[in-house]
Amino acid sequence: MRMAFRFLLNLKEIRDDSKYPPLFLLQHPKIPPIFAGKIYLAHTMAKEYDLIQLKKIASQVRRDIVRMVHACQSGHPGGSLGCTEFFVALYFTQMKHDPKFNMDGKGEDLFFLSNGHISPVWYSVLARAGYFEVSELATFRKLGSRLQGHPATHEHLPGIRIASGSLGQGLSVALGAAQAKKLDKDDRFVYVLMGDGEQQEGQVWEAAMYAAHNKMDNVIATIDYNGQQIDGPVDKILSLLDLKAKWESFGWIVQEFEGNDMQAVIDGLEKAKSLAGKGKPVMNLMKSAMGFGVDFMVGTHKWHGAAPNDEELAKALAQLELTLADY
Amino acid sequence: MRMAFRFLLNLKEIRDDSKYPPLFLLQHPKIPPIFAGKIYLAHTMAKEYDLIQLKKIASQVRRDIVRMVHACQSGHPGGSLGCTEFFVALYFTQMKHDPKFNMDGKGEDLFFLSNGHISPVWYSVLARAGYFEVSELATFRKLGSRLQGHPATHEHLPGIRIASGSLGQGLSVALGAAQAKKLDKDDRFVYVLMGDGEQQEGQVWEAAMYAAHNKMDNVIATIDYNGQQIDGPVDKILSLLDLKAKWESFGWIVQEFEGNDMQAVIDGLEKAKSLAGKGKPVMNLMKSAMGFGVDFMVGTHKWHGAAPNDEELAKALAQLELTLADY
Amino acid sequence: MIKYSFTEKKDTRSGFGAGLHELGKTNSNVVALTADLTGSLKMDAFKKDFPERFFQIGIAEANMIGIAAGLSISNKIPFTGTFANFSTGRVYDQIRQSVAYSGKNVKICASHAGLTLGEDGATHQILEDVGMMKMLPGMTVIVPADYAQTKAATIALGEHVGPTYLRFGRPNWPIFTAGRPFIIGKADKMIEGKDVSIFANGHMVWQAIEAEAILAEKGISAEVINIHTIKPLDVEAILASVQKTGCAVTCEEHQINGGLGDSVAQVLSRFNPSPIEMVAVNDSFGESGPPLDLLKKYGLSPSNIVEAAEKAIKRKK
Amino acid sequence: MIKYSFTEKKDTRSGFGAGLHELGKTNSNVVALTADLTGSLKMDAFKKDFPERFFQIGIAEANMIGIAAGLSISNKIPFTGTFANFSTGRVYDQIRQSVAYSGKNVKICASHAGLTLGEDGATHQILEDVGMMKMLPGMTVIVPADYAQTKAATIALGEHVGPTYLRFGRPNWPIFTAGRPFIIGKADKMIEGKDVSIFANGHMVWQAIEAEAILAEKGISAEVINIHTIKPLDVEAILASVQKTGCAVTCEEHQINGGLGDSVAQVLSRFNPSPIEMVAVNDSFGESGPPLDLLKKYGLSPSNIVEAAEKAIKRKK
Ligand SMILES: Cc1ncc(C[n+]2csc(CCOP(=O)(O)OP(=O)(O)O)c2C)c(N)n1
Ligand SMILES: Cc1ncc(C[n+]2csc(CCOP(=O)(O)OP(=O)(O)O)c2C)c(N)n1
Ligand SMILES: [Mg+2]
Ligand SMILES: [Mg+2]
Repeated sequence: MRMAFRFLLNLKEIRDDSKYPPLFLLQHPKIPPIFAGKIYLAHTMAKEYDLIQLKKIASQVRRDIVRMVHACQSGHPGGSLGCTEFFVALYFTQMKHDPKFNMDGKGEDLFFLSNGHISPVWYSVLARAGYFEVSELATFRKLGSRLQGHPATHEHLPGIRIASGSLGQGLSVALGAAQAKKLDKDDRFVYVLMGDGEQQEGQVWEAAMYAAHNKMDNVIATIDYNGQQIDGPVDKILSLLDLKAKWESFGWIVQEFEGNDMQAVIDGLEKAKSLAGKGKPVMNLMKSAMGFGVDFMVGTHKWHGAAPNDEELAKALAQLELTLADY
Repeated sequence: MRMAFRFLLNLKEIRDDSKYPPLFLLQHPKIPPIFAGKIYLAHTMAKEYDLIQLKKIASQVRRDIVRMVHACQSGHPGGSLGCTEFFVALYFTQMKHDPKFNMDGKGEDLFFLSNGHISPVWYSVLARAGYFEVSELATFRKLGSRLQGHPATHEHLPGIRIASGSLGQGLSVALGAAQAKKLDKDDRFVYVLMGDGEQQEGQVWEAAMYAAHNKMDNVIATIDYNGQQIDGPVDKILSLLDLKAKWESFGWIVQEFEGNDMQAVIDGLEKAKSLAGKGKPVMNLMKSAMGFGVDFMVGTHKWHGAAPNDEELAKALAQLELTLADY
Repeated sequence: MIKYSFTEKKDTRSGFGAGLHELGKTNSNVVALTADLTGSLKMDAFKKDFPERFFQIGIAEANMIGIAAGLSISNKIPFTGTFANFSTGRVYDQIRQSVAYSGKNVKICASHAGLTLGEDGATHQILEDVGMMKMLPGMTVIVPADYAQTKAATIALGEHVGPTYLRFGRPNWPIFTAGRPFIIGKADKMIEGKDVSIFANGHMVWQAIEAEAILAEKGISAEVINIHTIKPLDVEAILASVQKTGCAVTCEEHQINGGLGDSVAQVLSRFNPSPIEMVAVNDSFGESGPPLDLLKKYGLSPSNIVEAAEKAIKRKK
Repeated sequence: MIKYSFTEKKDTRSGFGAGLHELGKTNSNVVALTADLTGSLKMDAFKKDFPERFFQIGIAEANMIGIAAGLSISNKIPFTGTFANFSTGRVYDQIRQSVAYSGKNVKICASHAGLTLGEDGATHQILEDVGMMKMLPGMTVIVPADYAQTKAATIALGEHVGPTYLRFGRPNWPIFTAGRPFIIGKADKMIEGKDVSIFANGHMVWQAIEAEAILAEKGISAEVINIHTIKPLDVEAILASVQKTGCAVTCEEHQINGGLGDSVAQVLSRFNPSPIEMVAVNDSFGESGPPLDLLKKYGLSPSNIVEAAEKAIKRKK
């Protein structure tokens, strides 16, 4: 029971599971009312949040994202905002994972972020899920932080298993982790998220080919299909044409779902699990909108990697309900 | 007139076009009888060889290949033998090209070899087409030679425009050359050959995507679809699954033809030209047999990169008609 | 007193952008390529005015190098632009085979090199690019010091024939070389001195100039030489200076292994063994942070150069 | 008289194959990967006996590095095997981010390094790999001298934790280190001497041993030290030797820039400036030819080492 709380509260005092009785936790004044309902261990928490709760977490994560990027005046809000539902759904309804964090992730579902520039959403969700104090989000991209501009293991931030940022490498890493799970007869899943612009990197297709040939059916990959990359719309920069046909021709099972509709994401991820284990890797084409949730950021590559100024921050926060406490 | 002879004769004395009257050439005792018919300038020679003549050239090229590889006891006979019809057809019936060799190739069709390890077939055809003396084939892979193990410009061998050997790079280079032709309003074609194992390199798919998006319809690519790579059959090592579907999903026009039937290759290359210029790059999937023409080499990856010993050489040569003079 | 003053700071990458635009006007063979980083590389002006000579490759750096090599075959002069990390380590084999070994006239132009790209962190802060590129036979390697010199170097590349690596960066930086001649392969002596030779390049030239002022106050006469071209190295200038001063300090925004320091150490070891102190990143990855804070944390501040100079002088026999 | 004798020649890559097979038996976490070069890397025995721990990646080296990094997360110990060129330059960025910066326990094992791969020519003859790998923070870089040492090094990697680059080659070569202890990071003094220190690694150790015999005949006492580990460098051993001899010769099958020579030059410049002569490929690409002919043509023969030693000695003050 206690672990789930840790996800949401990040109280240093309750890091040690054995020290406090459940009662203390349930009565703790900082537990927000939306979590007064059922609370489950991380390992079994799938679907125990209702939609309203998940949306509230997502709103808070979006607040974290814009505040983090604003605070250091750098970073990538666009893709982060667009992938918020995905991260919240994955960590709060799908994955079996342990915020105490074991690097080897034995018996857990693993997640890899290939498009490492959207680190803000990952950091926020990791913190909100109990991997580290939410207060640490304030250090994002600052000197000496564990929250590097792009995810890194170098500073030992819990939740991160490999560095990313240089695009195109994450799917390969996920395949290696998935191979290890097969070797170890560990039947959990390996999740990986990539960008759509990132599909232009050849290494992605090397990995695609390998996964199909080697029947990596414990891999569930997702593409943030937001149609944007740094220099403009993907279709204008270097079109992916029929991306579904591409992945199918590379031997994957491909499904599409909406990425900024929490229920659609959950359903999509559930569906993905049911498609897995059938001898083929599974690809989710997740249609999202870059910058989703902040009206002046949505749908344009302009906010791929730009930080809001004070005024823009205020405008953004005004659109994002405060649901848990800001860090 | 004289250039065409140079292709076949490689007489140092006739390097300088102006020095000798056509009569001298036509009466020269070394002109083999099979070329006593029509002889045309390189630039206009397309289809002026009849099938029998082309097959005879191919037989001689195959002799060159096994002799070259035998002489230095290294090199790649398998892919070379399998691509002999392709090279002969390309250089003797398709390309507008000048054996005097201008690096920039303005106004000429260009050819790039991405799977550089099959250099023997290219060197033989270049020599037989007049780019350099056939006697120089004897230096293949020997110290100080211009005929490096893998094609190189470093030693200034005529006919070569870029080094290859490290797989996966040739299509990209061809695209650059094709872009230059478009810039220069030069409407000739850029040809490129790749291996099927080579399709596993991600860079190939980067180039594939670029070519379609940028409507590189002056590019005619061919894959030596021989089903073999170093460690075994491609299907066992890392299957390409439906390769046609892959290239189509990447936006290319794809056709297939038999690679060891001279007429089929010529027809296929003619067809490719007719498919070009329509806003899409053209891909030929050329089904060939590794080691074709030598019974004990055919169809196995064992001869991808192995040299015949003396006895094997004799056995091979016994199967390959001597048509032009051996170098 | 700092011997050079500046009235403006600008990013070196903007010098590249301005030089490229200039070249676009004067040389119709110049073409430019980018891998989804037009704005970061300041290639917008070139793109706007010469759209038919601008190639957007998408996020596919390997393909970009190959396309550039192909373009060069027909006498185009391709300038590729992406971050330094993706300009070198990502595509080393492609550069090696299709550009360097093939002797192609491709200009590999690389921004966001070194620690000073700042907040993006270590994945992007390449500190090994110079070391990689200088190992390639026939490759010219240039690390200009400021906006003006980056612009001059870019323009110089229009005439220079052969594969080249041009390295520049992201932060605003003092402009202090304006009006000075820039000659590829010719070291630029910024300050005469007699006690110690300070060899620097890139952003570190300014750091060295600041350090010289501090040393001068301490009564130490330092010679500051801008080794903007790492390859071909101006061996004569290095030997002549150390002949006079008897010791050297090298300063670079690069790993201590493989860069300017090692180039100088090789030259001196082979021709005139002398004490060298190296100001460089000491075999570690960088991290996220503001550029100047990073330079400080990783030992690349003027005070580190001062310390190194004092140490080098002490080590003279 | 040559101080070491040998009864057998074997290729160093076979030492890797034998060591890997050994490890397969003793350590069930050891896994092996190849990119369509099982036979060339001599991984057949491992593949045959431990098929479920052998991963055929196909011709996709970047993917191989990523997969290896992923495997290491669950405490597998991946050994990747392909040619040295495709083990380094082809995948530098992948190694940098997914292995070195991420601190993954991946063993990058590279065959056909250097000129001595012979007939395949310059596209394959990487002479910059050591320079690249030694720039990566946290990377261990090993260049063993013969079959026996390559086998020992491979086995040692089973216990060693952290990213490693192991470089070996193609030709048959004298086996002369059998029975000698191999310790990562610890230089191996092969021959004591007092006039000049010869530091060598890889195939060049044997060349140095041959050179020493010639020097001895000329009355010159050369110390021969096998620097099989380029990183971490055995700085103490280098300094101690040069302290005694007063000058050094470095010998490597590598570009003169970036390799062992530069490592030694850096150490001496920083701690004990001394004359160094470098026997290495002098900033040029290789070419096709028989291994020994190539070593001769490119100045890597025992006679070149002899000359270099004599020159270094003359340069002592
Ligand atoms: C190998 C590599 N090349 C270039 C970059 C620079 N870069 C960072 S994000 C990005 C665009 C990525 O597009 P996409 O994957 O669609 O992500 P989104 O912009 O949608 O977040 C680029 C080019 C990089 N990080 N890595
Ligand atoms: C980047 C790279 N990786 C590996 C190799 C080694 N290699 C040379 S040929 C070859 C197999 C190529 O297969 P394919 O393209 O089908 O050519 P084929 O064997 O049919 O001639 C390999 C792996 C290489 N030359 N380049
Ligand atoms: Mg996108
Ligand atoms: Mg094949």
